[in-house]
Amino acid sequence: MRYERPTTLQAASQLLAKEKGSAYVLAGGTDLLVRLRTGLIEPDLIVDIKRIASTRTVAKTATGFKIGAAVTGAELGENAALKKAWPGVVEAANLIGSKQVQGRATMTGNLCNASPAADSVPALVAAGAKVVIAGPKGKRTILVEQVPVSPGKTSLKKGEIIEAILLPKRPPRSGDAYLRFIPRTEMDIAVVGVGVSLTLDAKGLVKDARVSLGAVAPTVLLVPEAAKAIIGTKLDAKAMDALAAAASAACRPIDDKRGTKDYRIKVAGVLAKRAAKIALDRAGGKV
Amino acid sequence: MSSVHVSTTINGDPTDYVCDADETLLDVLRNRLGLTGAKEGCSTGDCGACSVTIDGRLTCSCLVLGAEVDGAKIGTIEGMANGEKLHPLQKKFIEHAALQCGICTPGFLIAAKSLLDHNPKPTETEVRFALAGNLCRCTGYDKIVRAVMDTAAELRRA
Amino acid sequence: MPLDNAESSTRKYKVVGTRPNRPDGVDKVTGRARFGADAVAPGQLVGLILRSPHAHAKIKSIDASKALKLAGVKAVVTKDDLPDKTDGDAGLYDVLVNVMAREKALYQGHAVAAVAATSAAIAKAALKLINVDYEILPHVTDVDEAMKPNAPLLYPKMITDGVDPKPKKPSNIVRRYEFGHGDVEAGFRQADIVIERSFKTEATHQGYIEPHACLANVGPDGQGELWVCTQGHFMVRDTCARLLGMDFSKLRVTASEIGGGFGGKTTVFIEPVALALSRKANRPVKVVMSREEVFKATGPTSSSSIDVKIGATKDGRIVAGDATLRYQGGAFAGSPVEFGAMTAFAQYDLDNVRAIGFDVVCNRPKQAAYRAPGAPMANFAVESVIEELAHKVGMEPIDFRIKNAAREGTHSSYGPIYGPIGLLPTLQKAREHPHFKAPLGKNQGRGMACGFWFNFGGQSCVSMNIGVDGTVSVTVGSPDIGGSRASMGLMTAEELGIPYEKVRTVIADTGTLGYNDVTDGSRTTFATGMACILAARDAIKKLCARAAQIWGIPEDAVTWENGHAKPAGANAGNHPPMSLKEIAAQAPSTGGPIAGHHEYSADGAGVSFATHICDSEVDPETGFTKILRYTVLQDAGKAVHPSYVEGQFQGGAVQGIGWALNEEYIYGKDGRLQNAGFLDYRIPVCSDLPMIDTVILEIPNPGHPYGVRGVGETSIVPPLAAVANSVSAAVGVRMTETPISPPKLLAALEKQSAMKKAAE
Amino acid sequence: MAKVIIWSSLKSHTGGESNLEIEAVNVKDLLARLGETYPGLQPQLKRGVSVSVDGIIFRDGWLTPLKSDSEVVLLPRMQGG
Repeated sequence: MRYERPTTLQAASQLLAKEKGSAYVLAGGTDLLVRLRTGLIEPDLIVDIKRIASTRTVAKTATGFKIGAAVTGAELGENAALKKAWPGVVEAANLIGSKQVQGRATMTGNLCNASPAADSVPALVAAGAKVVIAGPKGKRTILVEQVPVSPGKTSLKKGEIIEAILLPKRPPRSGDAYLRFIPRTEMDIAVVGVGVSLTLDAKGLVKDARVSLGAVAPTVLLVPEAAKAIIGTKLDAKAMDALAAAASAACRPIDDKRGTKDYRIKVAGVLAKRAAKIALDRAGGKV
Repeated sequence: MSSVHVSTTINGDPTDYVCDADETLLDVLRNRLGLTGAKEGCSTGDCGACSVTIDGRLTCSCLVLGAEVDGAKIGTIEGMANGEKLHPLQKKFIEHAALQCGICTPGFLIAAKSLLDHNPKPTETEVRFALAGNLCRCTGYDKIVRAVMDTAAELRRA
Repeated sequence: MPLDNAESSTRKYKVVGTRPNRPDGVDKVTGRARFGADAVAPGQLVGLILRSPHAHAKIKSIDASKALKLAGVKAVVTKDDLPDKTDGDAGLYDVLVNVMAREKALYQGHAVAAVAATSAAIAKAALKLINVDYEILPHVTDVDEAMKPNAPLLYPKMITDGVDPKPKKPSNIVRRYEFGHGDVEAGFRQADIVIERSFKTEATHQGYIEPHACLANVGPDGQGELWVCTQGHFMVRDTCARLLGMDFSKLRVTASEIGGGFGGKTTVFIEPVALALSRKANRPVKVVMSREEVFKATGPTSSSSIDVKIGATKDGRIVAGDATLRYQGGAFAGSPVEFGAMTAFAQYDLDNVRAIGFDVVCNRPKQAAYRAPGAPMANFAVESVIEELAHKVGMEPIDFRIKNAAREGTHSSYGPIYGPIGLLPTLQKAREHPHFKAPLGKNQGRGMACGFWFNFGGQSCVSMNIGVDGTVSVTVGSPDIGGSRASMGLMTAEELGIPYEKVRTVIADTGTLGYNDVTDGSRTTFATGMACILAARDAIKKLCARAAQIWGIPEDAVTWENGHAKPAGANAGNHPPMSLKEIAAQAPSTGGPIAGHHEYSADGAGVSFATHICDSEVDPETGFTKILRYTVLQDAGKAVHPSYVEGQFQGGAVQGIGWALNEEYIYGKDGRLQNAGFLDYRIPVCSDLPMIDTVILEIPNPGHPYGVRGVGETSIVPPLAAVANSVSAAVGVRMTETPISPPKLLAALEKQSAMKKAAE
Repeated sequence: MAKVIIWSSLKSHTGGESNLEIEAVNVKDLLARLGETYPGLQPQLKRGVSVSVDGIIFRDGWLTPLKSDSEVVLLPRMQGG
């Protein structure tokens, strides 16, 4: 196995493109090293992107935020502006693993690991986040939900690297939230995760909403029916029940060591309500 | 297996080593540098026994490649005491009987110090969540939390 | 013979009962302490073990030729390198088969071969080159399934023992146990209320944070050294020497600092293999288990299936208790079901009681002892029914327990008559405790349970050397797993009448001290501690003799008081008392070094009872249970170092809470363990828990000079039921399976509300 | 004659009797005589037992003397964690 530490995206992309064997990108490494250690993967090349300047910064841009691929959860948690604009996204990122893991883990890594239970992904999908991909043929930008295609698989082509995650600018009266269920209070993988992002109109009615679900299908789901259930409402009890029903209806979960189908379906609805309530409060709305 | 030359600073001391590309920082510390204070309890980042700091950030050394830390500043348990003077956390852990077998203790101390460096006045809940990445099977955590709270109080008085 | 220790209840202590710093404290907080994986030997090799991927398979052949050709590989061992030298000892033969599979792989993770190589990378590559030809056999991992007549058999010739008449058909049931007295059927006829329930508990692992590790070094001269993390290095020496055909005295075993054991390090797994590799390679070999290996191939505890039936009269007197317990102990005989059956009703004073136990094998790793082995599952079942029965009778559960509690003179459910025991005091203290009266909110409930463990003594050997500067070094052979060096120092200082700071306790290797039993059964503070006291008394005799010489008076005219030799009376002459230090200073000129020694087999350990109170809150929408408050009240006999007694109470309680809520072995249909890591084997983390309050009661054990009882194990017995009872009090459902994981609890809550709706 | 109480599932080896009378000077002697009188008990005795003499548990103290009216309870060999 070779370890490379390029300083430009082009160089990184070339290394990955040229490698005949199996090549992996290393950012935080909190998933990659576990797979390496447990023999799940035997890479021929590991490309560490942390020396590429543009992957290490969070920039406030005209269109919102640009979060470098190697920015750690701990760094996100220390970015006041980002926390103010996208508290749900930052909370989701900060839920990944322990304080130790937070010191290394990145949202981009969480996304590229392509686990349906990744905590930051539902929050990013609800936020309508995009990713900037650098590759041999230059750069392209796609929606976050277009990155994972199945457990462990992404739509990235050989030689492509995610440079950064783009979060849109926040309209006034907006709020987001992410909630997950785990059997303990820390250190677990989500059994169910729900992201909600919404914007209210002047009258306090939900004008815009995106609802996403994690760990209930092969990939993270965006659930338009759940959004429809609350758009145009004040999130009264009826709307909340409709939201829960739509969220539960969208689940296509499996029974596994972390939870049962029935459990995931039921709890998806419960968490959708709770997340929506937090998002509403953050948007300045009242139930 | 290609090997990598690394120049780093460990507990303030300039340190060079050569390691395999796929070798973890934990293996380098324990097997190449003889710093066995960091322990391997799981090798998956779930137990915190291998906790160290890299450029001031708390992390599991089992989740870091030895090759990654070139130019970085590493902090391990071996560097926690100042000469013959124990760090207040080390003293309080002994006084409060916050250890039984002691295998998790170095990791807890590194994590607790990192907490107090960032938050000198943590609540019990903050302490418990800050230490959630460190597993202890002997104590039920009670005396560990008390030792950390007591140290924080003492450091504030000082 | 146990001593007569009438003094223990009245004695005033100087250092025993204080809370000094432990002698190994600095080493442990500076990272200097050397644990199993921290040792290095010149030219050491890395040993790795190849393990069966199958739950049950015939091993048709093993071909290691390719591995042996790989540069850097120095040795490969299989069963052929560990021939059967067990000479009809069935228990030892099971150990042999468990450390290296023979005809069959009996569980996923069963060792089939091992390599020693110059690097971990080469050893890993070598494992891949070993070709094992398996014939996969049908498997069974559930205890009830394993008992069915058509179940796949692990041992096609095994006929259940203890059943009359002897069964004709073989089965996976090793043995049947029955304990009890009186006439259970007659008892139930007197009952006004009878409750009968069935329970299941999943296997849990001790979960020590330090994986098994050892460094073996055997030469062609048949002499060997072994550095190992274990609860008993003398046991390791004897077991390994017998399996490898070595002389006991030629194998010197040193106990490293041990990173937790809880019973899981009371046997051998990798040690004989490491020695065999070292002998074959003629190089030191270090073997360190991965966490995955620890879960798959070391001893978890048994999973169980239990039926309990208890009857009481209207006025709250229990008239009969009956239980049937089925424990699977993995692929070998020896689940702790007999202890489950013996302890199930041990906390009650019953005229009619019966407990039947079945020891069952299935395709899981060989169970190892885990803190009060066998007791927590039985206690979960019985204490759950007791709580329910109390409510049916219309009594407060605590009053119901007090009314029926075992006391001095009670004919225990496992046979003996109890001497002075501390159950009632823990119950009375519990009732007075502020926790018991604290208000509860919505979806919150309070539960309690009482628990019991026997404790025992066993063999200990202690040497005590007094330096000419008056300081004392105590040499013990019991690995210190939770601060026992401090307790040994305290008891030695107390007996000699010198300050704790003047005593240092060290743990000897097997070459420098007589045999010591494993640190288990809560025996060390009791048995090795008593050996320290008796060694000190031996040293005192010699100190007095030296003083007598110096004074020129007969030895029997000298007594020992507060660390000083004194003339026994006026007619012994008028000599100023001489301190230990003064006598020690003159040792070289009065006959040489002064030492105390004691070796014995300690008996008369006192049983220990506890009462636990648990408050929990349940989220009725997710089934999540949060422990709000927890209090442990336990009889310690005498707390030598109260901080470490509290630590034992707290640690055991939290292991029990984990068992109750989230810890479990999860097997797939393929018989493979699905959660062999700390991510999905969920032991409690710091943020899951409140502080664990403790109340130490001291009802002296007549079998110990200071009244000490073992305290290490009882604390894990009551939590399963205490938590389940609190959940039931919070949301009204009775959970009869552990773990009470959120999906299980939510399903039970939905069933309950559906039944309510149906009723309306 | 010491009174010996065995656990119920051993009764099949003692003609259904769980309370036995054995003449013995100490525990070692008692276990030997138990084995001679009831050969069916041998396997369990070989596997290992503990005994309780007048309420005190002995795992290894085989030379413990017995009084003529001692009550000895046979128990499986104690283990612990």
